[in-house]
Amino acid sequence: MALHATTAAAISPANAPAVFERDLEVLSNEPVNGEYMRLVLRAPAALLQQCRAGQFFHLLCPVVGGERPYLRRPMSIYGFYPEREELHFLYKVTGEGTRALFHLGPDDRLNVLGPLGQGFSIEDDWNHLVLVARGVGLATLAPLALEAKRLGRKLTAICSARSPDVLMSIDYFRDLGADIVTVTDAENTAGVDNLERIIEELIADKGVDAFYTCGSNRLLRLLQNLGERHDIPGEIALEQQMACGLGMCHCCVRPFRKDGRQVNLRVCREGPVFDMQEAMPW
Amino acid sequence: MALHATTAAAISPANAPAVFERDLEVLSNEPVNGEYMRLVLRAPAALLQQCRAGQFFHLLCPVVGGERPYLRRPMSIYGFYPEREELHFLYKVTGEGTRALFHLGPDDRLNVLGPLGQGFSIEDDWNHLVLVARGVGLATLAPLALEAKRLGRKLTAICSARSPDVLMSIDYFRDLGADIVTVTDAENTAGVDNLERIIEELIADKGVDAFYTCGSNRLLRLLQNLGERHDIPGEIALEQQMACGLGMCHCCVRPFRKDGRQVNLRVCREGPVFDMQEAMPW
Amino acid sequence: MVDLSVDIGSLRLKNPIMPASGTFSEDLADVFDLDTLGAHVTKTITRGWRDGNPTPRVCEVSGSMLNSIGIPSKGVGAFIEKTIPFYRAYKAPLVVSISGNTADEFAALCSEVTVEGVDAIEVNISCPNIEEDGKAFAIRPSSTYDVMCKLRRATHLPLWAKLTPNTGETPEVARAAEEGGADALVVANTLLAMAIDVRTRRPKLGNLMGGLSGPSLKPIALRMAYQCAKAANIPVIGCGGISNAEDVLEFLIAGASAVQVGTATFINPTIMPSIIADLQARLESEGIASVRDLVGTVIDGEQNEGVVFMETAP
Amino acid sequence: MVDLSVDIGSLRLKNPIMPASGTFSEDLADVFDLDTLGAHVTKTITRGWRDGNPTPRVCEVSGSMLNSIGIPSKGVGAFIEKTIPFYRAYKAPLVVSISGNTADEFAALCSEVTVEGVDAIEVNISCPNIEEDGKAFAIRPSSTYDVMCKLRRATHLPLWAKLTPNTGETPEVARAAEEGGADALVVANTLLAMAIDVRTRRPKLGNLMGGLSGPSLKPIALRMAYQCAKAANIPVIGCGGISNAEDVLEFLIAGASAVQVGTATFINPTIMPSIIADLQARLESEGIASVRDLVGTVIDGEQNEGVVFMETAP
Ligand SMILES: Cc1cc2nc3c(=O)[nH]c(=O)nc-3n(C[C@H](O)[C@H](O)[C@H](O)COP(=O)(O)OP(=O)(O)OC[C@H]3O[C@@H](n4cnc5c(N)ncnc54)[C@H](O)[C@@H]3O)c2cc1C
Ligand SMILES: Cc1cc2nc3c(=O)[nH]c(=O)nc-3n(C[C@H](O)[C@H](O)[C@H](O)COP(=O)(O)OP(=O)(O)OC[C@H]3O[C@@H](n4cnc5c(N)ncnc54)[C@H](O)[C@@H]3O)c2cc1C
Ligand SMILES: Cc1cc2nc3c(=O)[nH]c(=O)nc-3n(C[C@H](O)[C@H](O)[C@H](O)COP(=O)(O)O)c2cc1C
Ligand SMILES: Cc1cc2nc3c(=O)[nH]c(=O)nc-3n(C[C@H](O)[C@H](O)[C@H](O)COP(=O)(O)O)c2cc1C
Ligand code: FES
Ligand code: FES
Repeated sequence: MALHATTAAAISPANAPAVFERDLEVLSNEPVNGEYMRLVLRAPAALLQQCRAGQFFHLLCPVVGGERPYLRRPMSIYGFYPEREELHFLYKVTGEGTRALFHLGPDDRLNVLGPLGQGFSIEDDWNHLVLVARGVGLATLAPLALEAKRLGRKLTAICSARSPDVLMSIDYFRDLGADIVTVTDAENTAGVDNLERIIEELIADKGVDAFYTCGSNRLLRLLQNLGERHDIPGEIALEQQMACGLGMCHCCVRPFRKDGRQVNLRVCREGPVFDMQEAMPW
Repeated sequence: MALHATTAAAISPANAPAVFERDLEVLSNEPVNGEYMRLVLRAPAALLQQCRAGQFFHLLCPVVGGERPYLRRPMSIYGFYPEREELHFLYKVTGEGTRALFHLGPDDRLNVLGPLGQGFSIEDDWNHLVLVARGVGLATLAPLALEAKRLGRKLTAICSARSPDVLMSIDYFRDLGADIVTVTDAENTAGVDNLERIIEELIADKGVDAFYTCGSNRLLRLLQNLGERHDIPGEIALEQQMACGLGMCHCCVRPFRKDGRQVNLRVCREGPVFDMQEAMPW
Repeated sequence: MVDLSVDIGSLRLKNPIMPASGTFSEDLADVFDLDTLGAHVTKTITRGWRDGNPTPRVCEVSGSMLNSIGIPSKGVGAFIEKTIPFYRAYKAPLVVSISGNTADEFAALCSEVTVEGVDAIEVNISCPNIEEDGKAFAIRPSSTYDVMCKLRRATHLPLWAKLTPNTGETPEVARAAEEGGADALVVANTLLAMAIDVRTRRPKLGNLMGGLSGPSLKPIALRMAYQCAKAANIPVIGCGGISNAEDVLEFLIAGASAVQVGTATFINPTIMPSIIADLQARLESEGIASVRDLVGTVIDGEQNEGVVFMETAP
Repeated sequence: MVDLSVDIGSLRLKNPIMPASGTFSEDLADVFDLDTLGAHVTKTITRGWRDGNPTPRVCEVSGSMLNSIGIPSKGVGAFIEKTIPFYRAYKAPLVVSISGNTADEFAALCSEVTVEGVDAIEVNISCPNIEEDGKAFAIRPSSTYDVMCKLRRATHLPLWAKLTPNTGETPEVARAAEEGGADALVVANTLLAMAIDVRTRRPKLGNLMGGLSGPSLKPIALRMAYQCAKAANIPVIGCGGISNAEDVLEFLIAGASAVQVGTATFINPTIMPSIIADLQARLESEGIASVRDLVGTVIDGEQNEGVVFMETAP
């Protein structure tokens, strides 16, 4: 931590950074259901005002409880509330870094770097937004509802999960006035065919101006097809192993189709949100 | 810690170890004066019964508070009380490992390896023992008083320090019925000449059967001279960087005079207590 | 007031801290003022376009990392058009890192990047020489000497030779680079390593093997910096695992005139300005007037390198 | 019941875990029953008496260590008289590690330790060859081949060649060792490194430089074990930074038939029996019948070694 002490001094005010590297105070870190944790940090309003839905922070997970993560871990912004000075993350405990995060509690501090990357875009004439999310993908898509509400757009959230009891963020979406459709494996409603039927109905009934999704190959293919069929644009948030998170190391690339060619783009810099039609199933 | 789980099973009872590798519970870890800490661990009586004054334990200092010690750290036994199931260490916070120790508190556990090395010997006909100790050397020499008391020998402890307020273990020695002589730099009594005078008087008045000291070149030379002059045997506890602590790696050697030749002996195995006349000032 | 400036041959740097190639780009300007740095060192480029290696391109190994990025490159044209102009806005010298698969291609690129705005060329001779069984130029003294001679003829700019730790002949390679015309040695690049995911039984890197960087590399790079400073008469720039001002001091004392910071920037993107501030504070508090007073001050009792190496081998 | 036994040439070990030379001795019998181990490997000895290096002989570097012990040795006489008989009480095979400053001295020692009670000879060819500029035999394929031929003629016992990481030619050295007559390869010894105390400006080791061992070495040793298993047709014994059962699996999957545990024993002296128990439990829970079923199962898509190395160089 001593290493960070001089940082502020070294950055001249004339070149104020667009990206913050900061120790933030942990306000809470609590389970959302059996698999996910919500981490709430206190953050300065100036930082939160720069955040956009779909962007992420690069977290310096602590060395604690036998865990010794080294690289930072990327985490989508789950919520940002300049008025309450709160920055939220929703994470799944999977390996060393997230296990270390799990140990954080009030009074601890966490070093974050961000906001990073390109967030979702909501064009001026996009009035009905549809997001399709599953699992931890909700963390990434949830703040889109926040943004839609701020911009006065209509949002339908199709939330998918293994079973009704692990469906997350329903209240989050409801509070923001979104329409909610839930589908689960347990009820046999989460299949691609049923999703296609549901979305076709949405398009027919209310019209859809844009799709948003993240992470799943199955959903990507479905929405790419629907988008092409009905000429509806869309965006997808993607993941890749990261080191710098800033665009310097070129480790986080993924292939995209652009102007008939296949090009590598950096998830941390050109992404994590990409044009849905340019994304390539993997 | 999971790594240690299977250890007990792997050691067949037929080959019961002489050396224990164990997680022990911390009972307390408190400052003795501005510079030293006393660490008290709960230890099984079977382990404590194997301990001898002058032996040491090899401590696996925790990774905590930004400290990441890797190798174990050797620490003399400061006290061992089978009846109370307590093992005591007295340490000075100097670097990464001891800074990590400093973080320990009740309910924490510390992995220890020991007892290790050769302790002090008290021959049957040694009735008046004289120890000369300074600073953290007291940690090593203190349990000699314990042993002397158990064996019913007379002990004079000459305790040296910078100033009277950092004199340590006086009560420890007093409780064990030792005679105490204190000398300090502040009072100008800790010089070699004064020590020589004090010890010469002790020899003249009461007779001295053995000297014990540790760590200081100045004291070693003085006691070697006095020992030679009056044909009084002595022992010295020495320090050296260690890796294994068990005699395997040969990193902890020091030179000694033995039968007219200079030989390297391992502090962890042939020591840390050595014949005073064989030791070489460094 | 402490003087942090150092000279690398004819080039004066206002402080000895610069980024390591491949761990720095224009993007870092989002985080702090890049003119804080002693110099700017760009990611290695090749003449033509290259895609780079399959993903995953990084993984973590105890307290350090492996990478196999594979030098994706937009080619020299795009570099001259877009990258070099970006750095015009800064006063810090611009060091351009290049590499090539053959000595001739390498030399051609070297002359192509000898343009206005470039202050020195770092030649990444840790890259493979396809004319010689695919081993990096800097693994052997002979191939090091040959490529350096060609590169020397290709430019009038200062040439910094970046050495590889994948060799048993560091002092010999250092001398060969100097004899071939290097103006400075950058010591060192990453060390070839590997990690396997035991659940999937797949290598953790898409490319099977990759280069180790970060704290694990430090004692190896420090040894090399020391060996190079003893073996050669040109400045040495230390690189490998440097993460704080203390590490910088260690390299300076060992004989390096400046250092590059790589992986540490991934962990803490403001680490370079922090190190510069810490270094200044540290020298001030110890009453050291100039960072140059530290260079090569290791108390090594003039030990004979050959003997030391012999006795060191376990 | 899981079968942990492995074959190293003609030698069957009841499990693949053995100590690394120099990190083990009779003294460990104070801590656990040494017959738990797959084999016993003694500290390298030389023919004559040697004092070893000045102290300090060890120091810590981030999460790992450096040593320069310098092979103190009582000589072969004392070894045969005292050390070999100690191990008679155990069933585990005894592997004796030897080294020499010239190939002939080395070979002479090799035949001297070819005695009753010794099951294999580990030849520490990572030690310097004073006839060839003091570089370790195993830095170059040619000196590796020459010394192995002489050693081969000196004994009928299995010969394990212990390789050094201080080379850019691991696959070539592995092949040279095999051609010279090695029955197995031990991969690898420590990597030459250095650390300086910035306060005193003295090297942290009395001998200036020393060998890096422990977790930092693991990804390097793993890469070498993989390269050797691909390059040679004799069993590979992995060594470097192994501290738990997962690390063992990583080496086995990479192609090692057995492993040696070194520095980890200093941190946790009961680590070898723990690893054996964990390995057994792990294989049982995954339904793997024999540890041999894991060896070399890395899914590497038959990548061409040359290409991989090229693309890996940064
Ligand atoms: C832009 C972005 C946003 C993300 N948002 C979220 C989120 O909001 N909530 C959430 O739970 N997870 C999110 N992830 C995934 C999250 O980064 C990983 O789950 C996390 O890094 C795993 O770290 P670990 O140490 O626990 O796991 P380990 O498997 O031990 O990680 C080992 C290494 O692999 C990397 N890694 C592992 N999984 C992923 C992954 N899926 N994507 C990228 N790198 C990975 C880690 O960063 C680490 O370097 C996001 C990933 C990206 C790229
Ligand atoms: C047999 C023996 C008994 C000891 N008993 C005590 C005691 O009772 N109380 C006490 O305060 N100290 C004692 N010491 C010294 C104690 O081991 C060191 O102070 C301690 O290891 C310092 O570790 P560190 O990480 O805090 O310091 P650092 O300086 O960061 O240690 C770096 C490395 O050097 C080693 N080292 C540093 N100083 C010494 C030293 N004096 N001796 C051996 N290794 C050293 C450390 O073990 C570590 O590996 C004893 C040493 C020995 C050999
Ligand atoms: C992601 C990554 C990419 C790198 N790319 C290059 C490169 O293009 N050219 C080069 O000479 N070195 C490259 N390196 C090596 C670094 O410049 C540096 O030599 C090495 O990482 C050791 O320093 P460090 O431990 O401070 O990172 C790269 C290192 C990393 C981690
Ligand atoms: C203190 C010490 C002494 C060593 N002595 C020898 C030796 O005498 N002969 C040898 O071949 N290797 C020796 N080694 C190297 C080890 O056998 C092993 O190859 C190396 O430490 C890597 O394994 P590790 O990371 O598990 O320790 C020694 C290593 C250490 C740490
Ligand atoms: S993580 Fe470094 S470029 Fe994206
Ligand atoms: S510390 Fe290993 S022999 Fe003494």
